[in-house]
Amino acid sequence: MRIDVKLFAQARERVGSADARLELPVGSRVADALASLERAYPALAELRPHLAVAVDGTLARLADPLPGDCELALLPPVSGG
Amino acid sequence: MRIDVKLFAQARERVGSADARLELPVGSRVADALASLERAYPALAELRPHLAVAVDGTLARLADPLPGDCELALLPPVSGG
Amino acid sequence: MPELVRAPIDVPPLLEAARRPECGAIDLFLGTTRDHHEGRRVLRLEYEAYERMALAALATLERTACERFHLGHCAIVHRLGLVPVTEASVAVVTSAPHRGAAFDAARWVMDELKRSVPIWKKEHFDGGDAQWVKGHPLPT
Amino acid sequence: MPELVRAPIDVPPLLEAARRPECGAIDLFLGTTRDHHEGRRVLRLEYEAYERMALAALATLERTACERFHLGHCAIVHRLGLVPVTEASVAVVTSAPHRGAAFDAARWVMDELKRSVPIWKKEHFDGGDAQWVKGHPLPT
Repeated sequence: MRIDVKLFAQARERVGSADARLELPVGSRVADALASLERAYPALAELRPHLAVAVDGTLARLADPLPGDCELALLPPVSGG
Repeated sequence: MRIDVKLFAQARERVGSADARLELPVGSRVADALASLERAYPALAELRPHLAVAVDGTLARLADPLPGDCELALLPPVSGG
Repeated sequence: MPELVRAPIDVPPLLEAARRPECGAIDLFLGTTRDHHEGRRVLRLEYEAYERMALAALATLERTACERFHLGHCAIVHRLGLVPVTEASVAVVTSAPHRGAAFDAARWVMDELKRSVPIWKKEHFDGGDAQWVKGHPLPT
Repeated sequence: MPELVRAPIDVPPLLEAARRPECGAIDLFLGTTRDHHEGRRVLRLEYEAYERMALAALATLERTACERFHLGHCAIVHRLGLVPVTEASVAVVTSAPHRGAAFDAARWVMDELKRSVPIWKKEHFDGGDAQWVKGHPLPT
């Protein structure tokens, strides 16, 4: 399935792009997407403990299954206001 | 001495005017001015326990001597805002 | 410097005057005429002031708020005369390095203003009658 | 409805939209760019957002604030992109029957916004360097 990855703030800068694309086998979980991203972009590793993940606009956990083709966002600690 | 009286809110309405004038002997106190006003305008009596008094723009007590010609204001309980 | 005005309060210049490079928080409070009070329908409010004393008391409030809450700026405007429903009778603006102080100061100014400034409010009801709000006695 | 904008926040329409006959209190909070942070000179802030999720989170904040504080109105606008010193990055406006609720709600919205909305702030310093503000981790 096709994962459309959105990157923000420090995650965007470390990857050098606001978008990335992953192809993952059916049944993959959020953790698999993160591992795959980290292999492609090792600079994300340091940020990993601080990242939250949203799938199709909703916060998700590492163990959550991906619903098929979806949008997965990497969200560093927030600082609006 | 000449006392220029300023009346506000309920005090103004009971007297029927925003201004009044008193002539008092030298040495008169705030309490004398109030008593004199109450004789001239009996409708003020009911309000008297709720009134504060300012002399030349500063809050004064009943026992304070009047400083000579001055402005004396009758101030009902306040309700700005 | 505080102001007493007899027309609708002009808010944008108040916010403009509150801009401070060293501050990160501006709070603006507006007290507006509400259409009801204690179960009765209110058509408008009417305010009067002992102007010289009210201006002095408001200036003291601005200065004290600045010292007490370490504000960069504080300004108070009160409207006098008739104030229709939804229009503002009072505006308080505060500017502070952080938001806690801006909020605390605006609230404190409003509490003090209602207690200590010689301004009076009359409610005009839809029956055609009117009454002065009970209010807070000034210290004697 | 909340808004994300890329130009200076236009405040007067926000106040206009907050007018409610049944309300007597409007509070407007503006978070502005301050010229210093932790001892360093700040030239400007830069904001980015995960827009679809930020708009949903801000809409939830508006709705929750209205229910929790019995507001007549609540609106949030956040600016994105570069925000120079003294300009507002965020505006929160609340309208309530009484002032306590208007103040409490605006403060609550700001606290929650900083904790739970996917918006990020970068500080640009006068040395030419820049850094993302440490921030609050979202729940995982």
